[in-house]
Amino acid sequence: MSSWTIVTGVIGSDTHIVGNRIIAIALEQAGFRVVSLGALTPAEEFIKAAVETAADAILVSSLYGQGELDCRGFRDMCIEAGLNDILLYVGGNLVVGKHDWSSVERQFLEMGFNRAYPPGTKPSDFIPQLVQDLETRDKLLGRD
Amino acid sequence: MSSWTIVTGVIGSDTHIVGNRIIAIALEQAGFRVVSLGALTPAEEFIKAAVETAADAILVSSLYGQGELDCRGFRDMCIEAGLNDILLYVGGNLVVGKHDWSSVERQFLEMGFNRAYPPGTKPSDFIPQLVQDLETRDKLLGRD
Amino acid sequence: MTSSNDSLRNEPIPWDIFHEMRENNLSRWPTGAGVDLDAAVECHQRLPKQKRMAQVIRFAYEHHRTLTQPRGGFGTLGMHLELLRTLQDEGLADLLPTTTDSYTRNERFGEAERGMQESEQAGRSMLNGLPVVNLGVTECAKIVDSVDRPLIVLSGTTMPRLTAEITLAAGFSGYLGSGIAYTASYTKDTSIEQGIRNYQYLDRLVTLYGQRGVEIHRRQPSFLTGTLIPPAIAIAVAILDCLLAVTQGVTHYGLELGQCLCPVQDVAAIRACEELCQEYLTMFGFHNIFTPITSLHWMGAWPHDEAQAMALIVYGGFIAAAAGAVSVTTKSTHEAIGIPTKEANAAGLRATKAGIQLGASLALQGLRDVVDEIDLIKREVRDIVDKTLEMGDGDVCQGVLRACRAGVLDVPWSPNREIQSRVLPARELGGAIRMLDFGNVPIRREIQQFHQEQLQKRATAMGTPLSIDMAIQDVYGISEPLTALPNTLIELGQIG
Amino acid sequence: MTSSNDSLRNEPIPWDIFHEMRENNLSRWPTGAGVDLDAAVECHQRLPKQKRMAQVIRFAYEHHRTLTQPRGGFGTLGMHLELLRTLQDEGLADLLPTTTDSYTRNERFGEAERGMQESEQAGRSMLNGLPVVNLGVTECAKIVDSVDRPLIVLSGTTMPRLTAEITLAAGFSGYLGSGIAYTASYTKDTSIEQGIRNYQYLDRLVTLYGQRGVEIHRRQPSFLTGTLIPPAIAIAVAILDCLLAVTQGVTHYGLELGQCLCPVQDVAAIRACEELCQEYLTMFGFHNIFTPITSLHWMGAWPHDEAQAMALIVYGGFIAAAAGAVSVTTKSTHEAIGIPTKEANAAGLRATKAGIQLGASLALQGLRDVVDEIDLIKREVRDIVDKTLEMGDGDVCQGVLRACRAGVLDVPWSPNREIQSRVLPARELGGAIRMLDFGNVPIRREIQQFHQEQLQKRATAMGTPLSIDMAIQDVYGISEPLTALPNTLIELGQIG
Ligand code: B12
Ligand code: B12
Repeated sequence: MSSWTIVTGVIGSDTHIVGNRIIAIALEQAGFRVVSLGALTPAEEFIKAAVETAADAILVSSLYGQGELDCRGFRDMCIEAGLNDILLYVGGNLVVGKHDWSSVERQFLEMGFNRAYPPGTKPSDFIPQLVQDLETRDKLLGRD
Repeated sequence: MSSWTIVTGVIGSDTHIVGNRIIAIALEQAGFRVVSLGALTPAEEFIKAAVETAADAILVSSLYGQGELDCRGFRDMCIEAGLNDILLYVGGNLVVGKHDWSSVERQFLEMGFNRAYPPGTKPSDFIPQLVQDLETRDKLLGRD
Repeated sequence: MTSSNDSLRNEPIPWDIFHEMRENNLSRWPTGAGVDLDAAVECHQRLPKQKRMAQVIRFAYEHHRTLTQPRGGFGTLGMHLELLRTLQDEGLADLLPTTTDSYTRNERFGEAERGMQESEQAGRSMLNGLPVVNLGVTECAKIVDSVDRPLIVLSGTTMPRLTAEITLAAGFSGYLGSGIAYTASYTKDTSIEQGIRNYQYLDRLVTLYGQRGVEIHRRQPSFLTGTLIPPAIAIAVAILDCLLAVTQGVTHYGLELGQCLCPVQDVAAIRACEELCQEYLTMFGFHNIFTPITSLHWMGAWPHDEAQAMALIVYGGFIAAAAGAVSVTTKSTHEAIGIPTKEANAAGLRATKAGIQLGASLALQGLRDVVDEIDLIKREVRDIVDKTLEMGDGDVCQGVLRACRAGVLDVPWSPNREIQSRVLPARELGGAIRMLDFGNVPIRREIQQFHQEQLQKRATAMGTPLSIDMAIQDVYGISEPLTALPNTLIELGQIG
Repeated sequence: MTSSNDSLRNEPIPWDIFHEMRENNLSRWPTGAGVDLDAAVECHQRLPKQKRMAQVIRFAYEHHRTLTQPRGGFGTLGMHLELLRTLQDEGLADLLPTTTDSYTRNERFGEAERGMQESEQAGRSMLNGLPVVNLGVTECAKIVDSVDRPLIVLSGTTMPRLTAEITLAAGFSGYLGSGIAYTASYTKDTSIEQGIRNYQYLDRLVTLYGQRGVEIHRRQPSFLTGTLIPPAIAIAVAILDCLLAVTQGVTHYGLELGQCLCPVQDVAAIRACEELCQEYLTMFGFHNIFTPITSLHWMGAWPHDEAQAMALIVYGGFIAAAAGAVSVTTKSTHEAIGIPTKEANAAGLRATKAGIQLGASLALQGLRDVVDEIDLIKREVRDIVDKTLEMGDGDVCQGVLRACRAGVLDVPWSPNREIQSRVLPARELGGAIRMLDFGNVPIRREIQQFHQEQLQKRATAMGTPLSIDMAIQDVYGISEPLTALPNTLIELGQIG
């Protein structure tokens, strides 16, 4: 596996660090280079870190329910910062309350995330997909 | 209160005696004459007892779910036996499973019962109604 | 059948007579002809281990596991199979049931037939269980084939003879029921004598299977009428039923106990039951009889509020595990209303399993209160059982019959005419079930006084007299909505 | 505000400085102007007894009751009032909450304002709580007026100063939060020092109310990150936070403890916490400080299966009552997914209440296993607290700061940079939480060895090495579906 760089963190005023830290551990064990921003990370910091480390993907965690407010415009901010081809994943308890997952997913895909993951996702549930998406992207960009 | 005679029992192959016995105790405490047939009482026995004691009302209990089979034709059998003005009440867990009460009630009223009572009914929930129904009936029959 | 003129004795039915009885029995309904013992034995021997209830229960017992088992039966084979698959796959049940309908229980096979047909037509179950006799051996065997769990017959009746022949031949490996308990709780006119005779048949049949190498999990239902049964009464009946069964040759005999919903008493009852049963078996010279305990979710009236009902369900798993019961028989949040949907039934199973997981590490036997309660229950049970045996003049059956007649063996709220039902239970403040009226139950005076004192404390606290009203109130107690509980804030508001 | 150059000390804030601090604080957002202490005191004095949390808790404590309290807050006043009425009327909650939203918790009042407006427009809550500061005193007072229960503010934050001013002035009579616990679990960059300063303010404010005759129920949240917190760590932090609060003059200080879901450990933790806290208070010369314990439903990851979740809920009520906690803070079957609907929240409350009713008669303190665990926890806590105090050289605050820096005071899975988070918990076979890695936590060697041995037993039983993987697995443990449990039947099937 080529050594991709992944930025992780929990967005907004959200302090739920446990799942995010487990993701970071799992990504490292899987051979990624991980830039772990931790809890309570403003959107801007994700983008700054991605630019500085030439990251391949940003994994945004949001657990506390206010993710739909915090994640607005995230893709636009990436583009503004020149991150044109960056892969954006989001996961956690993305909205307030219990909602039909497919509508929540649609909402975040429309916001520009490449993939969104529901509560209860484990690293092993998404890392294979991440690898595949990165490989596809690298091929498209002629980077393999 | 005039001393009305009430026949009580649990119909069919039904052994749930507890509620029925509590009803009998409560009716006695309320001044009724009670003919208590106990559990596992065939429809015919209710009617025989009502004829023999010139009962004013029959209170049929059915808990075990097969009441809709056991109670079929109960009113017709009363009429056949010459019990034209007898008041018929039924109560308990009348059908198999959890159903909308209003449809169960309708079903038993259509079968000829004057009143039907849902699970969870206590003596104090229906005795006042019984007294009122008996008084009304007595008035109609010019018996007061 | 032995003519009912012969006086009933606690002796094994001689095999020659038994074979005659079987022939008679099997000819009572056309499907009886489908029973073939050789084929039946082969069928059991083909079952994989995890589908043999006796083995599964022994394994669980040795490994200190608490298994889950629901109740359930629908009026047609199709509906029933769908139910069992849900209970297995969604409910994760360890043991699977087949509850028979009440017509079958009363051997009114004609009515059962009609009920089955009407259920078929209506597309919903009009029967409260599956009419297994009408179905016959081949159809019932489809049930065993369709699931990957051992199956137990749940048929609350004094007339198990044909039902047992059909279901055991079809590969069912567990059978619940007993002569004293079921007669006292399920019938009005059946004599205890007749009830015991019918179960002597069943237990002899199970012994016949045993001699052919097929161990069946027999089980006694000491929950009785389920209505505030004091542990001592449940256990006394369980022990007596057990002595009758082992006399017929049964070696694997589970004992059920309904939960009282008082943790100390529930744990104590389970421990006391197992210990006492072995004690009496030894006294009668029976060794190596396996008597594991099954704990039952609350058998009295349930609350309508489903959240509140869930508490009884979870508690049931938790306390069964903490007390070391080998299995727990579950109910659902629909209990107060009607036979549960398969989904509600499965949810009850899962909540119970989660409760078991939480209770499994808690060993409550050592708790002082539990030790005291075990001791109390044991003394009470011995008073009842010893007096009953004494009345039998050397014969357990005669002892039981005389004890029932005398009210020495008494069951609260029983529908049966031969049971006095003078004993009247009520709860003390801590929730333990005590006796408000002992009737003729021969429990020693100082214990009677203790019960009275405990109940008096409650009456005093509530400002009511000790009376039947309190006992009736307790029949409803657990089913009352939570709004009926004393409310701390209102109390505070009312003070000064 | 005291400039952060002054080194932090555990001393009461002088009143003159405090008044200056208050002025500053209240001017940070327009609604601050609405706070008037005289009016606030009057408002509290007009409250009926059953709406004063301090009194209600004292009453429950004296009468050995376990009260229920949900969590809950929605983004607009209207939604929030509807929620509280449901929790009171359908949930029968004894105490009512107002959870603030995360913007408010981080004093991002501009964003909170926008969230509230968007919630109003969308007709659903876009905030995870109620923005009480934006609402101000008069609007918040409507909450107190609209219900018949005492209200507690739930605001997991290190920045409680304005939120407290507004809500206390509005008649809220309970306030949750503390300097060490919340800083360690809710923030990344905030220093422990700053967190403590902010709560010194809150506790001084509560003392100000106290001096005017208004007793507020202050409460410490030792659940920390809620993620497998070993009781010793929770209790050590609780005691240290308590010492800081009483130094500011607080006399009524509840302590929360998250449940471990191991019955023995849960009961032991509750008993040990209350006893140890009083022990240290006495050592520091504080008498007559009221420190009742609140038990919390499992604070880690929940299962998605609602039946399984119900087991945790019922257990929570049962064990809180059995351990003698004064109240239990509830969750719902929606916990794994999102903030619960008001109906689910109410159902969680009712199931808890029913669980309390079942557990109330069970006094588990005397159980041998519990006695041993209490003893173990006490020795662990003393090792941590005594070392911390020693490091303070006479000042608790300095001790805490140094202990955090040194990893002596450590919290598993903390997001805060000043917390080492080296301690790594895992479960032993029976479910008790032990430490796989002690980091620098100064617990005596023989106890460390005991933990290792217990965990090694589990690793051996599972055939896996002792490693961080086991600890991570345990983070998910309770949330795993029941299908992930060992299956007795499958095991049996595999044998032989
Ligand atoms: C532990 C916990 C806390 C702890 C957090 C400690 C800490 N610092 O981490 C404490 C007690 C402090 C806390 C506080 C709060 N919490 Co909280 N908390 C939880 C809880 C119980 C478990 C979370 C957890 O650790 N799970 C275990 C880890 C391993 O799983 P995870 O976090 O879900 O992460 C996994 C997946 O989601 C996924 N994933 C996560 N991120 C990403 C990103 C990508 C790209 C991908 C692919 C996957 C992915 O992979 C992770 C690893 O498997 C959950 C409910 C639950 N799940 O049971 C509520 C929950 C998340 N909390 C909630 C709330 C509301 C709060 C509070 C606002 C308080 C409140 N109102 O009760 C505060 C918020 C504080 C703040 N400012 O953020 C809500 C969120 C509601 C919603 N979305 O509708 C939840 C769902 C509870 C509920 N039902 O109300 N909480
Ligand atoms: C105790 C009990 C038993 C005991 C009965 C002991 C006895 N001999 O009395 C035992 C364990 C033996 C038993 C057996 C069975 N039971 Co049962 N049993 C119950 C249980 C738990 C409580 C009943 C009770 O005593 N309630 C307390 C008394 C005071 O209330 P009550 O009986 O409802 O009576 C009151 C009211 O209904 C009303 N009322 C009653 N009759 C009448 C009549 C009139 C005219 C009026 C106005 C009012 C009225 O007033 C009464 C006093 O307040 C109920 C479920 C529940 N309610 O929680 C199931 C229940 C009644 N049983 C049920 C079933 C199916 C059975 C069995 C078939 C076994 C099985 N499949 O599990 C057998 C049937 C045996 C038979 N042949 O009848 C089902 C019925 C299902 C349905 N209708 O859909 C129930 C609802 C459980 C369930 N949800 O599955 N049972």
